[in-house]
Amino acid sequence: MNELTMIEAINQALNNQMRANDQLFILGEDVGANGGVFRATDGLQNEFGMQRVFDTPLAESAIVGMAIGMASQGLTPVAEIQFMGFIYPAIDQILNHAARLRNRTRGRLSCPLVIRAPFGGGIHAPEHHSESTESIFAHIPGLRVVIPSSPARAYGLLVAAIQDPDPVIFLEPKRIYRDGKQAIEDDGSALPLDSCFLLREGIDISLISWGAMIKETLEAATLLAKKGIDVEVIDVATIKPLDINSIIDSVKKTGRCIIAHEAAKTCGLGAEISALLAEKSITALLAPIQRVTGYDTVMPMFKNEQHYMPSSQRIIQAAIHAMEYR
Amino acid sequence: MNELTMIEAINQALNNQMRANDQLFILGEDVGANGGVFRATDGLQNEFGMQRVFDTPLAESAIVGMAIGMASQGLTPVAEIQFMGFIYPAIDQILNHAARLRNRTRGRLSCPLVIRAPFGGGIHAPEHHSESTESIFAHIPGLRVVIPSSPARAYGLLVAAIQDPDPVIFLEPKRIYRDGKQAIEDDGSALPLDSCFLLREGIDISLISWGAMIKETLEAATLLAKKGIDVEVIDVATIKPLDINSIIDSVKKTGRCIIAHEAAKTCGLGAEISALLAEKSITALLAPIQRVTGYDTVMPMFKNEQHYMPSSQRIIQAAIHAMEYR
Amino acid sequence: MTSKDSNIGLRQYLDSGGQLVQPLPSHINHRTQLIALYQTLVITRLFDEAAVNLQRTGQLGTYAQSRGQEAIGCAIGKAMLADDVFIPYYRDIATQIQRGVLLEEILLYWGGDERGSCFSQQKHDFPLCVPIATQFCHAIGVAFALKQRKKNNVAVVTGGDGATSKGDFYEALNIAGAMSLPCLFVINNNQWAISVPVQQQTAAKTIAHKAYAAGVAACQIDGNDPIAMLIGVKQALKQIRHDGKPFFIEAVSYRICNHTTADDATRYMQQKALQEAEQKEPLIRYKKFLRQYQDWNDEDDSELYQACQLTVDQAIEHYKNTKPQADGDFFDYMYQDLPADLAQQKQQFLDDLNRHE
Amino acid sequence: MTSKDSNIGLRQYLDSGGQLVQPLPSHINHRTQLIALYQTLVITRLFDEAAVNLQRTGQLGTYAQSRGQEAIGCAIGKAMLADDVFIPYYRDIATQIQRGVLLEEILLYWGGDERGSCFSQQKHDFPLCVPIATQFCHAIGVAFALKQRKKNNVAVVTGGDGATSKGDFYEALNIAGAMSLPCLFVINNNQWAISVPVQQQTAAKTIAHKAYAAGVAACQIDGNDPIAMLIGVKQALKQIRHDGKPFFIEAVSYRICNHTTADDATRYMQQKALQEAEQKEPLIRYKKFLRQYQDWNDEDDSELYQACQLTVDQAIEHYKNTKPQADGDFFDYMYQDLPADLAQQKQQFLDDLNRHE
Ligand SMILES: Cc1ncc(C[n+]2csc(CCOP(=O)(O)OP(=O)(O)O)c2C)c(N)n1
Ligand SMILES: Cc1ncc(C[n+]2csc(CCOP(=O)(O)OP(=O)(O)O)c2C)c(N)n1
Ligand SMILES: [Mg+2]
Ligand SMILES: [Mg+2]
Repeated sequence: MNELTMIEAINQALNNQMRANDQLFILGEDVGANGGVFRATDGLQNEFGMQRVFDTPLAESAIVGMAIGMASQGLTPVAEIQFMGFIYPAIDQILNHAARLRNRTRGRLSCPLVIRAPFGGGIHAPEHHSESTESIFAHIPGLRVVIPSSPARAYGLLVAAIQDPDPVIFLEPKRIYRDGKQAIEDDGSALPLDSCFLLREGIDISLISWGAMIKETLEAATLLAKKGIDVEVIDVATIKPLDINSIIDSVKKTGRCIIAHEAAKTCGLGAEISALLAEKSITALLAPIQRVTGYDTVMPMFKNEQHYMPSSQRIIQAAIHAMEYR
Repeated sequence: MNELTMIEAINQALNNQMRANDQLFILGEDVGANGGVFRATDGLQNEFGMQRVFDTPLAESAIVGMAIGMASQGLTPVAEIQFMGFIYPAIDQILNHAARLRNRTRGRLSCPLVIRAPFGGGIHAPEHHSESTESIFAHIPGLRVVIPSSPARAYGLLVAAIQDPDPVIFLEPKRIYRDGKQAIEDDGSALPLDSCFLLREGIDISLISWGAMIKETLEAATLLAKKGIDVEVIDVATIKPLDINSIIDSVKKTGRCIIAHEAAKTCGLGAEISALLAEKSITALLAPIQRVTGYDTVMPMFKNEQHYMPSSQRIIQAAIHAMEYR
Repeated sequence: MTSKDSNIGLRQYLDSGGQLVQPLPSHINHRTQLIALYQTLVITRLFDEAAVNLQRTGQLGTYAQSRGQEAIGCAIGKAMLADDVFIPYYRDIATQIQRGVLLEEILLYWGGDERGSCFSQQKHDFPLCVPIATQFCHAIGVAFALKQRKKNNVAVVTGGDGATSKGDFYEALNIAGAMSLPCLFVINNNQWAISVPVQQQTAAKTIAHKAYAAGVAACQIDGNDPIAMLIGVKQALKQIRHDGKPFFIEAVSYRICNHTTADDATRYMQQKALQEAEQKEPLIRYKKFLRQYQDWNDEDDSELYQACQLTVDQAIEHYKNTKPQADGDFFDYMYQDLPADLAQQKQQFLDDLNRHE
Repeated sequence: MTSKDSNIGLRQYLDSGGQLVQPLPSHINHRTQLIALYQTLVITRLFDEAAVNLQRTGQLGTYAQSRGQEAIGCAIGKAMLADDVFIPYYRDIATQIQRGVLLEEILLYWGGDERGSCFSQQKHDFPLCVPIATQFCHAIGVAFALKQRKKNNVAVVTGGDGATSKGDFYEALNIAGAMSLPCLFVINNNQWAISVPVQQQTAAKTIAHKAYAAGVAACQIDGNDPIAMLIGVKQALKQIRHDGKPFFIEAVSYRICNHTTADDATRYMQQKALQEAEQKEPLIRYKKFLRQYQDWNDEDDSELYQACQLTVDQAIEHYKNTKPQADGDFFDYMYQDLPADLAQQKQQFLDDLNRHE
């Protein structure tokens, strides 16, 4: 058992799966000698060689397209997109091919690949390095979208993503890459890809979030507890397909729900969760669902990024609002 | 006043605006001699010359990127993407640049362009020719997304889109391109880009839809009327920014709401509308909001596309369910 | 650029009158072999015509003809090994037929049925690709996998002249060169991308010149010359198996048909250019060649045509008798295992279907 | 390919010791002009060093240095006309300075403030572009607009060697060729894309060879030779103004610094290669040239450095004294007019801000 940060846990999971599966290949920009700009692949090229861990030319569409070709012939490619802001040239390959190859060929070919990308704000990075557009991928039928929120979940979910027989978009909240350590057993055990994680039990209100925002959500829960409000916190983690049942169960218990995410509000994943709750458990609701999200603006450059990103204060305020609702 | 189909109305609007604005340029694949694969640009190259209406090489990212460059220097480009299924290579240019140029330069440069694309299913087309992914664009801050549902609205909204100072994604429901005619005054008058259209007034239930689905929605309304259910029908039309207030007003009146769209359910625009209603008018709801949508599958190839696309039957059933809800 | 790069010039064995312009190499001068090549052309042509008829009578969806361009795909199909992998674009039914995709499967595909891409006889090839140029990226991934397998197989990928304007084409070609991947790129330069002539697509001297941007060896072949095509593809594959590097072929042809059955080429194609092109099409040319050099006579010819027609007709029967997919099948292949939310949607779909039927 | 294509070879006036390898053309041999060119190099270098220091002391965000590559941008900036349009990538502050972007604006940009791209003196140029190669597409659109304007202006776009692997680069270059657009492409081949050496990016013989794929004329210039760069860019612009066709320059340089302040090049760059490259960098070379051919002495040199340092220091003062943006400004430039839903979000934002402060 080692104490690892999230980025170290990701590295560990990759290493573990490289050892377990000699058909696993890592490709992307700067994943080789440089070990990735965040060091997710640090040491892997050294250990597994230039054939299995290789730097590609700078071409995101081809990185994903190539991974599709590899996957179709039985390899297990894990592609890194350096930042989520640079994944868009590859959306065509993701949406029109990776997500469809199994269905298009009625199962004759399939596409077991993982696309890893750091995402989200809060590290004072340049433009395009801070956005969260997970809901675009959640809208695409045929994908899995997974977002870890702790080192242990990063390890277990990445192992699961690699072992999954279908394409997985694995989004890594870079703001918490180095935000504290957790003891991790490097035993290659996978976490389920179809269940939310219940991080804190409570009976008054459900706070739903994922990724780096789990930090503010748990902070809010602690502070609300001091005010006598007993908060339940759910980490959605497996964004798509979505485990709505766990969320419904929670809301049926608490009757109140706040969804927090960094992404822009309109058509964010919060909308889907809220809509499903409104459809399936409207009678359980004691107060309107509220979404605490990024605004429908471009993520500001870093001087103002803290103004954009939802704070624990905003979550607390929404929760109090819900508690006071009559 | 001419009686025009939707595709003719689009052609008319383009023609009108080409005459009104000599800085307007039309670019895309096969928009010249061929007049577009659906004939949206028929005759325009003949009338306005090869400089102003030109075929580009086959490169969607460059088509949009080029339009951005043109727009930044004061031209008004109207780019055609042949089918929405081929817009994805250009998402990078749309999301990372078109939607951001004004904000990035604090208004020094701007991006007054229109991207037209036929979309949606129902014409027995090959794979990739039938999808509806408007919510991906609705999620992107800085865009306008507009979808007409009749010849007259196509004319007026396209004129508005061309005159708008910001980037507009103009999605054309090809299933109804030739589905009936309307008398249209070719006077270049624009419809507002910030209001839903109330297509039918009623007091029992609000049916919310847009694009080709307006057809099934109106059909459903007629049939429901026969059962004594008085239906209100709203055509959202300006998908982003969204005029939620008109929808809320309607739902406050009726207390019941069905949202119908062809796009896949998860993170579709229906989710956003439903979430906003749940947030802002939950007390007005006499029954849960229901979404009647495409499934979270790939749009099947055409043998089964009718199984995928929401029918008026499904809308009626949802409406009856809502009426019977206690 | 050194002169070594500059060997681009149209390779030909048969002129448009079917005359040999250079002697046949010994490995390709057996009568049975030469007639077998003819058979591939004929069956493709007859299938193509049948498909257009089916479309016209509402029994098939939009269909992309390969009329006049059959020699390219037939040569590819003949030259490849079974364990090579083919990554086609939508106009590649000629090759598909040679690769063992059943004619009825091809019809199913164009008839709007996914099962047409679930090739029963052909397990590794890609299905037809619709989004232009995306297939080139898959091909380099396949080539990478084949390289790992160390069996000297090649990924063969095709595309149109229009496709060579698109980012994915260049990205893939560049990576193939940079990573030395066993990948053969064949471009069907049929002079048109729907209504846009190739002169408007690019100022490159030839499409083959584009390969130099990626440091990939290239040549230009008369794509309407079945023999030059077959020899050219065979040579390219041999070279790739030998040196492990990619190769690029521009096959120069002409689209003497509509882009698809949904297109009307009279809107943009000059009648004269079309008529000229018709003179150079591969079937007439090849028949003249067989007649002159292999004693091929009209009787032989009509026998061959009849046999091929029979095959096509049988496939059409098969196609027409194929049972529809089970209701809701389209849910079942989204993931290996149906996730809970989709299972629920499927159930709902089936319930609705029952209720409304 | 004809021999006319094959004129690619490194163009040089100054060798790395600052010796002229060919006589200067008459339009570029005036002392003031030659010193003015030096000044552009020096101010860029001093600004660059200051920016790195600001970053190290937490007063600036991640910053992309141009150390050792200043000659490319300075030459571009000097050669362009005011009404030409510059479409830069993130490593182009040398050109920006010459284009009239204020030093404090450049600092604002790298300090995470959008106002740094609202150039007060420069109305048409694009802001720095971060998503690799996307800028090439903007450039052809700008070039199209300039062509419409009929004033013989040119769109000048830059990018790195890594950028030439990306689809947008090829698509734009191909269209520039096909449509004859007045666009100058300049590639800073600094041999690295972060940690990936150019040899791994492509098997093309040179980056300049890529232009042939698009039928665009190209040349390769020693990017660390300020004079060759200035003459090369001037010639290219003149030719474009004359024939209206695009042109392509590969400027060969070396990144003798980290990729950005967030990078650690020691992880992947050999010390030896770096040291060799340091020998060829433009400022030392150009100073030697001035000393030998223009009587430039240490006193002249330190005077120039002092003057430039003063300018930089003043800009830093300005930068530090810039008032923050008004709260919620980031809502106001999403659309020309704030839509109702955003207005509501802005109000909510301001209310929350008040409540929590
Ligand atoms: C990315 C993309 N854009 C547009 C289309 C629509 N489209 C289908 S075929 C075609 C022309 C292709 O021409 P070419 O590559 O020369 O192939 P050909 O059809 O001539 O064989 C176009 C524009 C598409 N399928 N994919
Ligand atoms: C589309 C995209 N992918 C990845 C990145 C991350 N990234 C920033 S700079 C860079 C390397 C660029 O190298 P090159 O084009 O040679 O320019 P240089 O930085 O060397 O001047 C990468 C991969 C990006 N900005 N955009
Ligand atoms: Mg073609
Ligand atoms: Mg570089």
